[in-house]
Amino acid sequence: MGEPLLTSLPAAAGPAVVTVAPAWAVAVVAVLGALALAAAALDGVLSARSASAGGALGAAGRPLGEASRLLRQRRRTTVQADTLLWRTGGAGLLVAAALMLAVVPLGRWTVADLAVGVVWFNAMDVMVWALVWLVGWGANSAHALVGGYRFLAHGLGYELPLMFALVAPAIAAGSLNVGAVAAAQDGLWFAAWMPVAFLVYLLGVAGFSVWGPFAPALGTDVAGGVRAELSGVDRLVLETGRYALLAAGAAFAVPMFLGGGAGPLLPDWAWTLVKTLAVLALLVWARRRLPALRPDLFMEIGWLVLLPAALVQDLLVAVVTVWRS
Amino acid sequence: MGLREVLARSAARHAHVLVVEVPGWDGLRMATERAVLERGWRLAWSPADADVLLVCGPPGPRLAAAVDLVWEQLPGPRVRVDVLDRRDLPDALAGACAGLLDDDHHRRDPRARHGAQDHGGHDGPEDHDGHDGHAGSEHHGDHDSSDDHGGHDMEMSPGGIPLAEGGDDRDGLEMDVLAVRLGPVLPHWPAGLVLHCSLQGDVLTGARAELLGAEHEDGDAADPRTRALDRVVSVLALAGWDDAAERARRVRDAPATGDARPTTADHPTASPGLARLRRRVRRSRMLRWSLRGLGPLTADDVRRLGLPEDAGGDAYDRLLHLLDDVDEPAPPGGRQAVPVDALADPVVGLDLAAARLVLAGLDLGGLSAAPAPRPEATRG
Amino acid sequence: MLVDIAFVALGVVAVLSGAAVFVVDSMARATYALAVSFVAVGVQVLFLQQSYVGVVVILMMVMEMAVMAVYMVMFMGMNPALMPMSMVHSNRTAVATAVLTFLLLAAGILVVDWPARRGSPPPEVTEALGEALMGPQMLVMAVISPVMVATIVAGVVLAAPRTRYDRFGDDLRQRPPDDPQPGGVGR
Amino acid sequence: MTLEAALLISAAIFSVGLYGAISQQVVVMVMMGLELMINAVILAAAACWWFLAPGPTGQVLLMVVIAAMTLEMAMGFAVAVLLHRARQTDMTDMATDLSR
Repeated sequence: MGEPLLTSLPAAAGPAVVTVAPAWAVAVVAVLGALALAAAALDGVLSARSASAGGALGAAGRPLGEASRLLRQRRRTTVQADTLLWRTGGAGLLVAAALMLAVVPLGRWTVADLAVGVVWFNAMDVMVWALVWLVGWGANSAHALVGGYRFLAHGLGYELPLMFALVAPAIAAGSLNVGAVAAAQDGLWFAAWMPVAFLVYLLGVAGFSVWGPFAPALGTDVAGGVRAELSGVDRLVLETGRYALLAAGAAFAVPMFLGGGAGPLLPDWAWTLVKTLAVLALLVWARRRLPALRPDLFMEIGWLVLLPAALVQDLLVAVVTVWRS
Repeated sequence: MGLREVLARSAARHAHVLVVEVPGWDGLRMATERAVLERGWRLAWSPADADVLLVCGPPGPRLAAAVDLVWEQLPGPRVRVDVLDRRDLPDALAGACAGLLDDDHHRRDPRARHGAQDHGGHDGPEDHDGHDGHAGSEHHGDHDSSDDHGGHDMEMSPGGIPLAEGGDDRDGLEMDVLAVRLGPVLPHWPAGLVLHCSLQGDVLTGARAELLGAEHEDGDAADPRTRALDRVVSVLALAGWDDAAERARRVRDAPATGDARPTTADHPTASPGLARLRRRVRRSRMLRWSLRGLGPLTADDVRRLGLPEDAGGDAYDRLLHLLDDVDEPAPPGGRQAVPVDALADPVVGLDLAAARLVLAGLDLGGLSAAPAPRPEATRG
Repeated sequence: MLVDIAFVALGVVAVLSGAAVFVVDSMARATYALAVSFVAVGVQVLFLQQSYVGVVVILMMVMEMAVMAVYMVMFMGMNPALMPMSMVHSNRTAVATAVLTFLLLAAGILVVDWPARRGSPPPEVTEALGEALMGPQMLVMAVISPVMVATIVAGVVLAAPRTRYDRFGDDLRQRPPDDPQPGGVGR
Repeated sequence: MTLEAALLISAAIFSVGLYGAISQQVVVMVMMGLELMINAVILAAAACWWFLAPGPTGQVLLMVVIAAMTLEMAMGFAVAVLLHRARQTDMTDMATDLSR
């Protein structure tokens, strides 16, 4: 594990990560689906607890019940909807989530061992900007469009801090390769000595999943916002996409901040999954604790608090890294 | 066949219900919400999300027309239920559940829909094709030839939707003004209220409020305590804090559970649930940060607009005030009715989210259709 | 072979979606057609082994187009209702110029005897880029950075109508500032 | 995947962008034309680097091009807002002060 990192090339993957055949992409999608389902089930259980309705077991089955309901429901269109863009936006979220997860190594195996995996992840999360806005735009409805704009406003606030938060582990590892970053955390997780970056990263994940405090784009006050006009399969795809993004974001935190597959007893792929589920559970739980961050207020927080904090974190990490080498 | 049935049963167990409240029937609406949640169903936020449309009370003619428009937008399989009495609720919900499972009916439904709208040539495919195009969305600019925008040349209107007109926004930048009608069917929205707004982006640059009334007045009104807690639920839900809103709903519904009609005069002393809710709301810094300074009203404003006296301060003050005074017995004779015109003024100049929060925090229990219509309130 | 086909197919996508920008009626579609064009070129750059540059092109352009779409809607105010309208001038000249340019460039590309490849790609392309920027080519970034800062300042000055006197009052003492929309930090 | 193919694609994109930049009336659309032209430059530069001289420093040019594009966008938007504010217009035909 402690090999010189700068030489771990994507082509000659070395012992850090093994690239598996592209056909395993199916497995990526399966894992993503399972994680998304787990997140939805946990959210169902927590919701039922606060509403004190139904048993926990029934609540865990809630996402499946909702899915069956949406499968049975008819799709609808609105007057002069831009159907092409509308549907693209919804389906694209799932694709973006799968592409994010593709660069995350599961233990030793990865589907796509890109040399610039970290930047790749970032590019995919920027895709979400476009996709969510398109869902809001396509419906040709005022509420949905307001939701779309709210998401962009949030995006302007969280995206730059998120980018600089991702820079910190990359500096410390001296590589943009995800496997190399995971391998660089020998003994000490990055989350432990760059907590600000980790926190900002988690905020960013909630941001691009339109989750919890970043959900005004889907707010009650605009009748569901972006999804106000969605029904049936289209709504199912959008909701699945959100949970998938949340899951992909949680999975990416593991190699970046939580030591990848490192851990006692269990094999490394199992540790990766356990850590992913832990981060996912944290994100799902956090939704219950926090009210929404209104975009107009959050903008200043993003630029005047989070961004400088992330930059200072980067500087500290850079200094420590130079000093250690 | 088996799979279809399993799917249908599972779907009916998880139905989403859009509850429409007729002004003066909020007690029935809250009882309905409770019954819906107890069934394991959910409350829908928009027509697109709903399987069941449940109307609480007898809507007056204009409100009925608005509800019909909403009914057109339910994607289907859909069931509509009208309830007038709490005692009918269990039967009504059971009937709705059975209605959701009636496959034959739902297969015929879209055809009837298209026929009714003179949409010939549609064979009504079995599933997955609900072109409820005509009704469009009532959330969407009001393209029902209302008086909001006269003088549009219809040549410039693709699909019958007039193009937006320009107007200066609050930064002095000319931007398109969208005429949007908010309400009367929106979650956490005062019953029967319609706000004709001019929107620039999501900022309200002008508004005119009106009230769509009930068919007759002898409603099923909630007691003041429940009503106050209901407003807490609304404010918390609109602030995006679902969990706290859920708990507030539990507190709201607590005294009435198992009791068909709670008495108005006596209430139990502060329940542990209420105390916990108070603590939780007070402790949340994020909530304070989010609501502080929203829609500030001075004592003068309150008097000028005819709002209740305790409406001063900002949205956060009003929420705390509300929580603290839940157990204060209301003055006998009730409050003076709030003129509906007063509602436009505090929200003009705010963005949509803020406007909703401000409206939800005001005590609009006795909303009255104002006698003298005033010109549209506009603020840069 | 497969790589060749994919490369050319991406090129066709890039050109066609680029052309679509000026053909479609909806502002949102035009903007996102441009985004598709950029993504296609970005993937092509990935094929050409410059992975960092390729991914950054995708990242930046999608973000830029998401913002651009808002500007398009703001200034042109078109709903997705596909309203056919023509917003061109001197169309003939433009077409002629474009075709002529293409023919000229194509002729040049095909006629020129391109030299053979000099040198070989560095083993770590991204690292090489970083070292070039931090080493021999540092001047480039040193020049770009102040230009960027200047652009940010100039852009804000051009676009914003309100000065600090509007915000803080004539003696700059007014706290909190008078903003149409207060921010979240409470300055 | 040859240099000629890449350059031809790039030339086609450039021409389309040129058409847009000349023919469009709306400022933002003109910017889109310029963007397309820069897009073509990116592709051409990447292809030249790879097929002609894949030295370590060649990619810096690409970074400069991308930076130039962002500057163009930022100034373009600022000027568009200013024009809109000052003249209530977004048409290039109405902003011809420098053309006489």
